[in-house]
Amino acid sequence: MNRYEIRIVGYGGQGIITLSKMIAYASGICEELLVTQTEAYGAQARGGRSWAEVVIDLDRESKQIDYPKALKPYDLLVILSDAATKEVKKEVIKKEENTGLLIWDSSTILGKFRAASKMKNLGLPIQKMALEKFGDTVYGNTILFGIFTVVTKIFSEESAIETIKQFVPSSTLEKNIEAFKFGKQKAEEFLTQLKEGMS
Amino acid sequence: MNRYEIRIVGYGGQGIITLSKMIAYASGICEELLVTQTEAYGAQARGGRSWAEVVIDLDRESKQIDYPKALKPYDLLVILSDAATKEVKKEVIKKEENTGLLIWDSSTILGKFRAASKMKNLGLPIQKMALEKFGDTVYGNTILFGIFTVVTKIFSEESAIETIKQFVPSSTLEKNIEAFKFGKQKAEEFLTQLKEGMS
Amino acid sequence: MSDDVRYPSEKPEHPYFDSSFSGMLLGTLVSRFCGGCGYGSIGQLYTRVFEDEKLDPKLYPLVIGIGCYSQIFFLVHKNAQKMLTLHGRAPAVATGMKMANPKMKPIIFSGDGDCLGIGGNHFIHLCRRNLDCILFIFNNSIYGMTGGQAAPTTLYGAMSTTTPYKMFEPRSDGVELALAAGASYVARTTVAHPRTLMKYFKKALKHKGTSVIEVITPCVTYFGRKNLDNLGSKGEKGEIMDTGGKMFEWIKKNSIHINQAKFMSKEELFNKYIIGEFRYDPSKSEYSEEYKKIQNIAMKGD
Amino acid sequence: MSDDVRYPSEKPEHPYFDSSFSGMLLGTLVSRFCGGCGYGSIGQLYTRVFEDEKLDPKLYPLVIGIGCYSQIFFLVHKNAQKMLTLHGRAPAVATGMKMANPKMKPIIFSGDGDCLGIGGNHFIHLCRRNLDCILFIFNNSIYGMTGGQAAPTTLYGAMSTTTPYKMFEPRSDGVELALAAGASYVARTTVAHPRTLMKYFKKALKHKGTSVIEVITPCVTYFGRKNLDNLGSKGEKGEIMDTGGKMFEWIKKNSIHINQAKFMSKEELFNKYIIGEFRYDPSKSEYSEEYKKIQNIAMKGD
Amino acid sequence: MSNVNGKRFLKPGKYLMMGNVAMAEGALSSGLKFFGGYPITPSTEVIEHLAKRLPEVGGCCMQMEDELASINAVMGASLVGAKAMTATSGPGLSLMTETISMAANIEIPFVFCDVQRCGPGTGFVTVPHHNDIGLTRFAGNGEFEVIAFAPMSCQELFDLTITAFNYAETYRCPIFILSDAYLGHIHEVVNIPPKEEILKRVIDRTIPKDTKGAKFTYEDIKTHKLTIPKPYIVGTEFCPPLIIHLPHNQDGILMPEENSLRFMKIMIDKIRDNIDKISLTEEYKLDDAEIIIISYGLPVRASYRAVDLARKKGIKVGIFRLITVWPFPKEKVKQVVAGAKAIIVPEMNYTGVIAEQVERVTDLNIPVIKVPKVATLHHPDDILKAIEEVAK
Amino acid sequence: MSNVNGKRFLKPGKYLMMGNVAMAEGALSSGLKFFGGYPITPSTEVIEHLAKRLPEVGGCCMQMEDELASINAVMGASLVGAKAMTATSGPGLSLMTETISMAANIEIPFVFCDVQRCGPGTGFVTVPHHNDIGLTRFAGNGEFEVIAFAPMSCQELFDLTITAFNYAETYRCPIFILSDAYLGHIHEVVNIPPKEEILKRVIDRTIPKDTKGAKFTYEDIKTHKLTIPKPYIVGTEFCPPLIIHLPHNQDGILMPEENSLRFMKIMIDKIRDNIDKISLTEEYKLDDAEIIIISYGLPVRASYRAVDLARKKGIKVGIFRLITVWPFPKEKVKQVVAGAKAIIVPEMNYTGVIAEQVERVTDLNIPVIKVPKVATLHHPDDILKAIEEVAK
Amino acid sequence: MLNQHRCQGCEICVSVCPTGILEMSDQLNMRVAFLPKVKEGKEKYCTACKRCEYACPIWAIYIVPEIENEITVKKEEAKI
Amino acid sequence: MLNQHRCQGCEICVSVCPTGILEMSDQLNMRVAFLPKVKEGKEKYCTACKRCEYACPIWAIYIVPEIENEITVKKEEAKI
Ligand SMILES: Cc1ncc(C[n+]2csc(CCOP(=O)(O)OP(=O)(O)O)c2C)c(N)n1
Ligand SMILES: Cc1ncc(C[n+]2csc(CCOP(=O)(O)OP(=O)(O)O)c2C)c(N)n1
Ligand code: SF4
Ligand code: SF4
Ligand code: SF4
Ligand code: SF4
Repeated sequence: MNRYEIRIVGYGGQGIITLSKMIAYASGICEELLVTQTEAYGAQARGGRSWAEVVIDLDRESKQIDYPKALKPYDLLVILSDAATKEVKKEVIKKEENTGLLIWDSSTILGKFRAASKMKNLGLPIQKMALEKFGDTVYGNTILFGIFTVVTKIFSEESAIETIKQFVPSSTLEKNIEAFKFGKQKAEEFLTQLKEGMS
Repeated sequence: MNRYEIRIVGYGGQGIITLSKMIAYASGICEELLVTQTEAYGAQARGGRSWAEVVIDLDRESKQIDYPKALKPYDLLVILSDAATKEVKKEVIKKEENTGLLIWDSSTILGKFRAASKMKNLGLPIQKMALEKFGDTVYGNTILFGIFTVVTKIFSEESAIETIKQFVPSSTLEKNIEAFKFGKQKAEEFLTQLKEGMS
Repeated sequence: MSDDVRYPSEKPEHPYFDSSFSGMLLGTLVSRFCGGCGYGSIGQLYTRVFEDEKLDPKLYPLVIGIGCYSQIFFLVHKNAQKMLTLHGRAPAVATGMKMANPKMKPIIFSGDGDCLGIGGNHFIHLCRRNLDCILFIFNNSIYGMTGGQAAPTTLYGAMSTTTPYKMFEPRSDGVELALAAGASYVARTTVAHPRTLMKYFKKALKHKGTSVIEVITPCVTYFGRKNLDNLGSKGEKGEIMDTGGKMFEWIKKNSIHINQAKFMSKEELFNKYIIGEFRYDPSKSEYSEEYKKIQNIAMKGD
Repeated sequence: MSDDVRYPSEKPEHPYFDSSFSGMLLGTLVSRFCGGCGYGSIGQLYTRVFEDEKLDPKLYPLVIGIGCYSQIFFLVHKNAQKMLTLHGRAPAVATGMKMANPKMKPIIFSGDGDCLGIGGNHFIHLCRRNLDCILFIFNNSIYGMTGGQAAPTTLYGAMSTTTPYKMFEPRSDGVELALAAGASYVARTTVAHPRTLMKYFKKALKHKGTSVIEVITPCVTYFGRKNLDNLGSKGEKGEIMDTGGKMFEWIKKNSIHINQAKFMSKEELFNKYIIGEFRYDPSKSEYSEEYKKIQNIAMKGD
Repeated sequence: MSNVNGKRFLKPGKYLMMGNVAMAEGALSSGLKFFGGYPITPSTEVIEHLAKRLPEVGGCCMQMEDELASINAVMGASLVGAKAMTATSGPGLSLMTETISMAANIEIPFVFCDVQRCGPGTGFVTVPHHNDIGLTRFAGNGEFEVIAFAPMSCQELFDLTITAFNYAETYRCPIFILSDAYLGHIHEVVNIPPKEEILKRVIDRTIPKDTKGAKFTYEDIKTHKLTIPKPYIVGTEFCPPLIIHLPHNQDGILMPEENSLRFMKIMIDKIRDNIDKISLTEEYKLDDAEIIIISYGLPVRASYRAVDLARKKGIKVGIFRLITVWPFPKEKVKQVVAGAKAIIVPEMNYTGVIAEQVERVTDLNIPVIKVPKVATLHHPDDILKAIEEVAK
Repeated sequence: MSNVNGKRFLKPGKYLMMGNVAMAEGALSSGLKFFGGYPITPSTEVIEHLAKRLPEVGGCCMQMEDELASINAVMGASLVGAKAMTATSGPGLSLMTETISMAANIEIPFVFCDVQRCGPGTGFVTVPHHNDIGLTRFAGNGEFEVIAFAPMSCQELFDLTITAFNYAETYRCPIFILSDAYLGHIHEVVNIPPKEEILKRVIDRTIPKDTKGAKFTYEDIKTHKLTIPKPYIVGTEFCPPLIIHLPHNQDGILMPEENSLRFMKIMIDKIRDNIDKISLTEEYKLDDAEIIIISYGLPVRASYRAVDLARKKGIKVGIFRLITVWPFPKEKVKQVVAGAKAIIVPEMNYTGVIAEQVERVTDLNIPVIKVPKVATLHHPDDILKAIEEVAK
Repeated sequence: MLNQHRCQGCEICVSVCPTGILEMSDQLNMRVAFLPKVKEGKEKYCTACKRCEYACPIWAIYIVPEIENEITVKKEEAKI
Repeated sequence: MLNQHRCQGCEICVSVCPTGILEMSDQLNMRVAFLPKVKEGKEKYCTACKRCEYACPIWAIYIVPEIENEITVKKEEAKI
């Protein structure tokens, strides 16, 4: 058993749930890994606080994922709203070399995000970029999905594209692929940066 | 504790329930004895098989009657319908000297009533007499009540009259008292007969 | 139950008796109804129509609510597949039956308490859907089974064990509610009009949609014996209704045909039963047929 | 609930805002309704009337059913004594309140699902008794709270999560049922007619008996966004109703005043809302007053 | 509510009363002002009696359209300060469970008479069967504790109904009186004490003089101490601004989800912590008993007789009677059964719901013997046989 | 009924499925033909999914006017031979209990999905709380036994729903699937086997070829042997002349009152006698375990992790999992706990309904420790803490 | 034709008969119910409308087909 | 007067205004909702009928009593 723990926090309507399901689909269906996705169910429609978690078992030998919720410390924490910054503390993110990452949206999180500075983190104005580049904040998801694909390498790019096809209406597929690529690019930039910073 | 066990069996509508309540009232309220009355509840209105039981504790020191149903062998068994004759067996009636009596209605019980012959018993065409003498079978109750008063001597005649006043509409009071007296008379005849038979 | 007396039967037997359940079961009749109760007549008429129309028992399940009339199972046709449901829930059970096997046309027996008291919600939704079935409401103006409490239909001024100071609540009108809810065939008659009852029943058998037939029927024991027959018309001197015959008379007197009622004032109609056919709309679409269309759409795709 | 964001408020404040419960409780508004939901308007108007009429909160308890509108407790007058009941049971709770303390006049908030779905039986019996109270039915043509399933009022042809092949069942009409059941004041209006709504409300406050006011109100999230505004009139090209504004427009367009409706055919009125006052009968005797008479008789004797 | 009409109390003295009537009169003596019900055999005499009697005391007896309406009306009446009650049988109880659960949540006091009949389904309506024991304990979705009494005579039906109303005011949880078709229709002499004596026993519905800063319900926000204040009354100053059946604090304001467990504990511990006060029991010849009968309701009366008969035969047997069936007095029973040779649990059902509770506190090597009986009373001989069996 | 439409089965393979959907698909695979329901969070996705799917297989999904109508329609559908199901949450279950009791009486097969949420009352609708455990066992007036499963993953929701339908056909008693707000909304990969494999597992609704002298229900009149024949179908020859929910013999004819106890025994013993077949359990590292965790549903998953962590620390702890919660496998558990040092029962409720059952079969000197949790999942650390506590 | 053992003495047949030829007798059957009878000499007025047959709740009274224009009420003594 | 922080951008006020002087702007508030505004230069047509005030579900828009013939929409930048 080799659990990979992901938590995404923000507001209902930001697409958190979809993002988490896409991650689960790509890992569980395309890559045939064990996976569980759970969510703050009920909060979506009326825009309250929302979260989603995905646990992926990277160990192909396992039979089932024991505990279905993500366990602290997380491998990946995504923070998309100001209110959620409260839960970011040093201890909640893994510190091993190849894992433990915070991704946050600098377009909805205002002010200095102190906690972030203490860990490996990627802050991008995701929703703003989505609105500006693609005309709608929903593309923020796909951008994040692109980032995720590159950063974690849990599933292949093909699996990712396959997943996008499953989740978005065919009319917006092209734009979504673009957003995905944009995310990938941002992630690669970040990885390079990270490597440089480390070396 | 000195239980006196009474069971009355017949059809719904014959007034069994009222009779049992009158006995309970006279003993429990007028004579302040412990008493429980139970009945085949539910069968009254639509004329099915019906029964009522009264347990009187003749011991004035007792605090409560333990088991509320009449226990075999009975002190007094009243049988008013043909179908009920089935339950009359030798064992069900007490054999002590001053107790153990079967009363049955020879106007509704047809044919030879063999079981009866084996015990102290009083067979009278009660309903027929009631209909003929007082114009309605309901007076059968009061006749039986009169018989009961005399035979058992559990409550005084005043208590019995008091009880009748409680239970019958004032318009028929007089007729009921008459029926009561008629019953008393029949019972006295029977007692004399019994004494004679015994001596 | 075990020791009801069996009565010898005589020959020639009543022409429909042997078709009844108790005719088959016991060879002789054990009616669990009081003398003078109208439910006997209804059971008898049901058996008659069932036999005359040669209804296929597999297609006309009889769904019975809880009330005195539940015991009608002894009197109805021996072949009818009959089931007792819970108090008030018969329309819902019938709905499940119909939708799981749309070839069926359930026939529901329900009392005024069963249908308009506890079962009111299922009743109006059955009517709304216009599900193909026949619902009989037996209105005896009282709760018979439990010993004579007021029903939502109890007439103004009537005595019952729960209205010891006389009934003062306005009554429910099953026909009005069925109309408002959307049933497509709605009629009211009485047991004192047995031919009409059979006519309406036969018409409902042919109708596609929810048929609601309210039947006014006497409860001698808990309504008749406790009430005078001037209930409906004050001023008159009343007589106690302690036999089925008297109650039949009263029902006939207290029922006014819809055509006549049209010319009468609200006051004149107070506490009366309006009888007749109130709606017959064969054009209204029936639920299970509409659902069939959806199934066809759904099954086609992919 | 704990981490709703609080919005700064501005001065001068909305003239009625401080009278509301959330105004009192939080100093700033937390509406739990979606943007464009009509329930906000209703809560606001209620507070306005409550304040303007200087209603004594001790005499007008607010009995709220279960549905999206339950959250209206944040918006109604801070002094109102408000209680949430179970889904569908508010009329019964109000009945108990009224009869145990007849000085009260309960005000009931119920949804179309709450009142005409699960609560149908209590609804018709409340109307039958003509108990002095006011019942608002909020008809948004959908089950909002549980995420957009069909309601008994859902219009023909509408999409909902439980009618993926479009709604095909005939709808329930709260007004018709209230009339058949016997309510003495029955009216229907919409949130798009706020002045009428207040007028009816004030009239009901003065009326002795059961007042039923159905209010057509938009659910943007689960009805509007999933449906086109040509629902009511086929043939026309439809536009999706994804804002409160569009739904207000649609409601206005889809509502026909009773006086006008009289001259229209059944087909023309199909899927439309008829608005106006349907019955106003102050002469019908009220339940608790009738019961008072019984108490007087009973208390006198002996 | 202080309208204590002269007719509220029967004249002191002895009455021959049906069980259902005794229960109704007990309620009237307690100050009952509202009854909401729907006829159902074998409870019907309760509503019939109160239809006559309640208007006499200025109260209201309503026959509602169904059981759901009944229990909700009772809740409404209690909310505005009336002592309120309903009576039904198993099928009605089944229908009412959702509302009972809600009433438990908002701590509305009322008394629930369950005159049990033989199920499942509609069942045999006129025969007794203690088959709602399990259902009364789990009477609805969610977790809460209930109090249930099992009287065994008409006098107790009268007296325990008064106790039930007092407990309702005090503990504000569902209070059941578990009667049955037999007990409800037995006629016995009931001794009605003088008005003054009854009034001394009755806890009235009043509101505190000073309603400012009043605590309405549950634990104290600050001290976290569990207190059960007087029930609030809608239509008075002593009422929270919002009454909501979600986990909530003592002002009716919602508690966050995280606190749900704390809320459950409050609902349950307010009863469990007071179990010594709540649990009424009776002991009969227990001192030297080796065989112990544990029972409740009518089977206890048959047990008395069986014990007397067995004692005559030299068998050391005694009775531990549960007058309060729920909450089950775990610790007390544990003490009672410790070291016994055998436990006999006559119940008027086949499942043995209380027998299971007894098993929890009984050593595995002590046999717990059920004596089931359904539709009819236990005969003393049934129990005697069981006693003799284990005495061998 | 043999209308096995092509759409009944999903193509074999892996799907990312929500728990509620997995349950619905399991039902379709079993041959579900009728669903009657009323929306209620957190079960609503079941009716929503089936509203789309059932017409595709020629079945019917009806949104009824309330829960009472739903369960009664389900019963009606099952009576005419359709595999039928409903899904709801605690408040709906409460309302349905009367009908469940009736269905138990006339032995109508159907499956009941209870997606539990946090009560009492309306409660917190979106959080899990295993608070219907007690209510499902006593789900209505009268005595009868139920079967209840507690799945813990989406795959199990699919598989156990098939098992549930099979048990419904076989044992003809109320069959519950106890899901919860969390499990119902989790997304996991569900492996759908090929149609042929599923069909092999499914017990169909058929009637005997020769319906003459058929036995419809209950024990054999003559031999008194307890048999559970195939369910009868209204609208076929294989149907008793009268269906009545009173104690009745195998032809639907009423039994006299005196036989009520025999009837109760039949209702209960048909399950208890088959408990070894009915009771599904799972053991994890029990062989050398001194501390035993007994649990069901989602807390088992946290327990796995806790056990693995504890084992690393050298603590000998194992898990006995109840997949079938009711009937409680008394004898099996008795064997499992015998000689243990301590029992830990993590439950998603405060009452500890299963803990009470465990206490019945555990020696008084072995501690039975509850680990209650409400509204949210147990964290493995909660259980680990309890383990370490007793291991000390 | 009257099955007198079954008759409950409810008077319904009397009340529904359009010709008014039925009346209650003072004969009792073993159910303790009075039986209906055709008024002395009025047998011939029976129109065989079958109203009494339709209305009798207990299958006790019915028109005998062979002699359709006559209602036969058996006069045997009730065996009380 | 508009409490812009509270506004949910539902367009209801726009739809109810009988004079049609309101329209949705492209300003966003911190709820990510677009705010309504009075059409350029149309302020004077407001009749203070209060329809928008009655209809606004969230107490966001209201007529300021002192200047009853004018609707003031604060133009401060939304603080996103
Ligand atoms: C849930 C439930 N509540 C109450 C009852 C008791 N009950 C049985 S029949 C009945 C009333 C029947 O009245 P109605 O339907 O008018 O039929 P009637 O007996 O008058 O023929 C009642 C209240 C029951 N069986 N189940
Ligand atoms: C007994 C019960 N069944 C179902 C539910 C779930 N439920 C809550 S609100 C609701 C529907 C509400 O619809 P409506 O009354 O139209 O109000 P809206 O949400 O549309 O405002 C339902 C089904 C419940 N709370 N209780
Ligand atoms: S009580 Fe009334 S309804 Fe019931 S059988 Fe007797 S007469 Fe008929
Ligand atoms: S879901 Fe619909 S009814 Fe509920 S708050 Fe949103 S818009 Fe209003
Ligand atoms: S109708 Fe039938 S039962 Fe009634 S009196 Fe006539 S023959 Fe007898
Ligand atoms: S009505 Fe209110 S909330 Fe809606 S857009 Fe206008 S100001 Fe904003």
